[in-house]
Amino acid sequence: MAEPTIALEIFRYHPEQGEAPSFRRYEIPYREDWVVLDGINYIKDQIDGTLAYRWSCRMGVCGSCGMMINGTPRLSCAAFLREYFPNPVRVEPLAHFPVERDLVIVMDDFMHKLREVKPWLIRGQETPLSEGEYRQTPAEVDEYKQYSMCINCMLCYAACPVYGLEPRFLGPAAIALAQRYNLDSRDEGRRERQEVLNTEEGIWDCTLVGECTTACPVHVDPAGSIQRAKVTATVDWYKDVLLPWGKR
Amino acid sequence: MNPWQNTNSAADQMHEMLEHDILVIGGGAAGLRAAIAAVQTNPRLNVAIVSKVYPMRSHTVSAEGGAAAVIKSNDSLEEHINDTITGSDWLADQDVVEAFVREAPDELLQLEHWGCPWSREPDGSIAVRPFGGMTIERTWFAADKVGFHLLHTLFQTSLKFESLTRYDEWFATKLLVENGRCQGVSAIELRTGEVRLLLAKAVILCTGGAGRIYPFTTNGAIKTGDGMAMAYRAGVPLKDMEFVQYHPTGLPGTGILITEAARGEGGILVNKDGYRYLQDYGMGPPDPWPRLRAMELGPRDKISQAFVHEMRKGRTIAGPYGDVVHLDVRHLGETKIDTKIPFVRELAHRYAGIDPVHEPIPVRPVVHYMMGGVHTDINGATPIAGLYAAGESACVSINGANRLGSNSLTECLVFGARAGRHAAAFAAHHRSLDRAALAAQARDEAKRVAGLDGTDGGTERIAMLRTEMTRAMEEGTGIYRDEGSLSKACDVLRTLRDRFARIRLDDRTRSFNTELIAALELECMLDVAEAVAHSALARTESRGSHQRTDHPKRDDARFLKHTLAYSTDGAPRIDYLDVVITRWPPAERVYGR
Amino acid sequence: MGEAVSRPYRRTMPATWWLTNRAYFLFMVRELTSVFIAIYLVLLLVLISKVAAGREAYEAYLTFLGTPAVLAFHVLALAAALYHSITWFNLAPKGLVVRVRERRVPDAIIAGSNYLAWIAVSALLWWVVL
Amino acid sequence: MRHSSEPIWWSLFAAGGVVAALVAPVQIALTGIAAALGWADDAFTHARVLALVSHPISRLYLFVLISLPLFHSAHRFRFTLIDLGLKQGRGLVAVLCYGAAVAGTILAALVLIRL
Ligand SMILES: Cc1cc2nc3c(=O)[nH]c(=O)nc-3n(C[C@H](O)[C@H](O)[C@H](O)COP(=O)(O)OP(=O)(O)OC[C@H]3O[C@@H](n4cnc5c(N)ncnc54)[C@H](O)[C@@H]3O)c2cc1C
Ligand code: SF4
Ligand code: F3S
Ligand code: FES
Repeated sequence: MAEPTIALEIFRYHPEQGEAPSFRRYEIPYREDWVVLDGINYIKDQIDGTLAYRWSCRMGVCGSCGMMINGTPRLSCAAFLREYFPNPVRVEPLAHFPVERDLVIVMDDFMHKLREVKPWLIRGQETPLSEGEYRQTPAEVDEYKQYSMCINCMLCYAACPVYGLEPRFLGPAAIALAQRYNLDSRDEGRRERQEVLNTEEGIWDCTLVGECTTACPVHVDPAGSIQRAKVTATVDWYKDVLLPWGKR
Repeated sequence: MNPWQNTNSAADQMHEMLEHDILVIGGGAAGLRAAIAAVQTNPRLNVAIVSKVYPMRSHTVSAEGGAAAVIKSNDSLEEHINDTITGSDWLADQDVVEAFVREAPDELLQLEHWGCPWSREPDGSIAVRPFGGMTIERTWFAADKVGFHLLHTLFQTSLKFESLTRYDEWFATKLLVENGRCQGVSAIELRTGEVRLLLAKAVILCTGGAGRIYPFTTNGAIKTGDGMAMAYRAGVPLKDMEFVQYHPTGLPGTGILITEAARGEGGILVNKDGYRYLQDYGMGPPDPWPRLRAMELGPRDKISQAFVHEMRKGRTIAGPYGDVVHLDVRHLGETKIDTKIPFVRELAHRYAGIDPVHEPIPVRPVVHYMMGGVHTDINGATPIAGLYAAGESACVSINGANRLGSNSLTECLVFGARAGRHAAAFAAHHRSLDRAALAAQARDEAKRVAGLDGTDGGTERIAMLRTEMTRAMEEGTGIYRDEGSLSKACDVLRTLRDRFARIRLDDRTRSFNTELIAALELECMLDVAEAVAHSALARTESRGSHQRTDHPKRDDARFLKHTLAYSTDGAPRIDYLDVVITRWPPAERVYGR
Repeated sequence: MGEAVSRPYRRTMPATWWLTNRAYFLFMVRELTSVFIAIYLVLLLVLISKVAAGREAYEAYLTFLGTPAVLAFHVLALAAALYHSITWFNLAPKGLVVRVRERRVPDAIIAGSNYLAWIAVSALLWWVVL
Repeated sequence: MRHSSEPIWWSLFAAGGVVAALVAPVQIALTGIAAALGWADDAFTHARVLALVSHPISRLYLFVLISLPLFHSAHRFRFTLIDLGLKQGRGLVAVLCYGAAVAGTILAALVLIRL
């Protein structure tokens, strides 16, 4: 009896039941070493099989388990119950995205934007494999490495009010990924990506709220990537205007 | 009200058939590589990837340590072949291993050309690290998030091919075989809950492993052996299923993996007395520096087995989640830890509450990888025409009785690409489809799925069955097994199968019904688990990861053979197939010299 | 029944979103410092024009600046300007990557040098004017 | 290449932000507080201030001090309005905000030249 418990208040929405969303409260056992996701799995297995959510790796790398936990976007497999105990924990789907059901959001928009920024290596000339690897020094790897760490968890989108207000905004992760390739010494596609970045809904909608960087579980620093993209776009612009005939 | 009951509407949905030239089931490393190979082989082919999760969520993402291929001048193909065959305890097909080792460097270079951020030497060339069971450093790495970088590089590269379609969050439930040819699958579109028919001239299964049949595993929730089960039900044998790899260093409780790279970089394993116990199991000498193919850099089967012996001797450390030993990396120093294995530090800190820079990491063996899988030939072709398999779900036979760390990511690439190319050729020459018959099959499948929810008086809760299954597997088919434990596991699995027929779901709706998906996954796992237990029961010898206490010796006379498990109405039928031996006759497996 | 359903639920942001959490609120404060700075600049421009207009106009304007309301505004504006400076310097490293011998200069050093410059410039101006 | 006009406005914003961050506090303290309260009376006599301000370097400095931060403010204010939900009149908001900054810049130039 003395076993401690903790309450999870979970956002429920079901399209077929057509009702407005509501919160349901579940009392679950409290364990020191449980993450919020463990609690949710407990509910699914023992109490209510109808709860829908995404998860897989439960080690913070697949990026599928993002949720709003007490109003903050977190990976539910990296948020420990002990951070909240003994208070109840409120769990909602990631902010700013449409909700498919319960904690499952619709991520079409992000998938579309990801593709928009051409996140692949663009080369004028493909070198045959027989010539070996493209050389890249550790310092050159460092140049883009941080931006290559994005797990597409979209916590940054849920943290960014600008995205909440303007869904057309390209958003932090997509821009960070564009920068990841722009800054890769093997890549030659910066000008191509600039067509997408250097637009109002691209980098210019960002007002440097900076919450994307705070939310990012793997320290990508999307805010920084956007700032750098703005600087580059500006330098490009002045070059284009001032040296319209010159080498760009 | 039960939306599934209305079979007419299920039939109506079938009017819309989605048709492609090639369907790849699975968006992990193998699936993406296969899909890209297929479109590159023939850009006119219309290729689609069906995946139950968005591709970048595939479990390839969690691979940490690296991918093996010969690139350095001090290395040779011969050595890599030799290591792989020795590691496999001579159960790998040697022609396949040769092809694998030969094609591996180009596959990893191709990844490099697609942008993979491989770690580098100061001169800008690819850096390699040592790995267990390998004579020479040949494991390419991108710090310790190799699977993550590999998967995202492949996924992002796949976005540039216009002719690639994706069905993300579609759960394949059945292979549709007609006229002896696999011509498509039926799949549930999670968002709407519709059962849809997807037609194709060739299908490539890349659905990954099945570690979730065990309670304590490094595998993510999605690794439930679906593709293995689908192929098995369609009549394809599952090969070498008794060989289940335990990774020696998982975090207790969660089973989160501490990569072998931690040992590759110089980490040591010690028991409760701080003693490097591996030297007692024929793996010494305990040099203070990492010695290749010895001690902590021995193969995973041997190291995991040594743990069990230490535990029996009472020399392990008791912990809240069972006994552990210590993986000590403190002597590497903070700088090396942060540049070479930063993720290890992060995981240990987050999930074990310790900082490896200052404290040793508690670890214990954990189920990690299925050596077995869907039986294929060297090109990924299964015995059913038009059906291919690659990656962890397949068994092309490079891993035999024990896989060497860092061979499997490379395997996904090499054989993913091979399967993709061969499926493309097949699809170009077999254009006809038996549409009406396939539609009828898919209708039946929709009905079957609809009947699963237990509205007709089911009582069994799937979480309960799942727990009992994993317990049976752990108790009966663990690191050490014997006839008694295995027969018991077989019996329990049989009763679980009967009980599965009486499950009851809380969720009777359609949109994103994850409980229904969990039930289908459980059904797949039960099939796979049975294949594992029965194959293990029949193999009365010890080899690699399959250790029978009642038959402790390797028996080449009777068992230099692959096990083939065929699905029947009752227990699986077990058959055997000779191992292909070319230039490397079976010998004793020697490590530590 | 039986028809497939996908009817996503859309949430909207209330106009008061920036009051819903501390970080958003501080962001809004940061953005609004610009209003104080703009008003100050206008007052400064008037001051200069009064200097041009002659001693009397100038002195009358100084008296105006000394009224409590205007003084209060300037105190607030000073606080706003300080907040702007601090947030600006802290964020400055974001857009700027400086490398010395292949190694990226840590953000703290970039921000730190900004602060030093700030102190130097302020001291210089103070000394010139007073 | 398609040109967005944002780089101009953003570069003015950024430059203005730097200027404001570096000198706005001390400027406000000097003219809004020290001068207004009559600290150091001899420093703020008309003659001295006129002399100080008329120096070409001072004029240039003042021009930069007023103009660039005005663009900074205009840019931030524009986006604050959008953030507060004024999405419809985006174009008009931009014209008004930057228009004000341009007007302020011209005025400042006139005042400083005529000094
Ligand atoms: C923690 C960990 C670390 C590892 N580290 C290494 C390492 O360092 N080096 C190494 O070589 N190997 C490593 N491995 C092994 C290696 O990562 C895997 O064997 C490999 O990634 C498997 O890739 P795959 O493409 O076959 O399957 P997965 O990546 O598992 O992909 C399976 C795909 O199939 C899809 N799928 C499954 N079922 C269905 C269905 N019913 N319908 C539709 N789609 C379905 C899934 O959505 C997914 O996209 C590691 C494994 C783990 C678990
Ligand atoms: S940038 Fe960070 S928060 Fe955003 S999607 Fe990537 S990993 Fe997640
Ligand atoms: S939170 Fe949003 S406004 Fe910019 S800095 Fe990050 S994208
Ligand atoms: S479950 Fe994979 S990131 Fe949380």
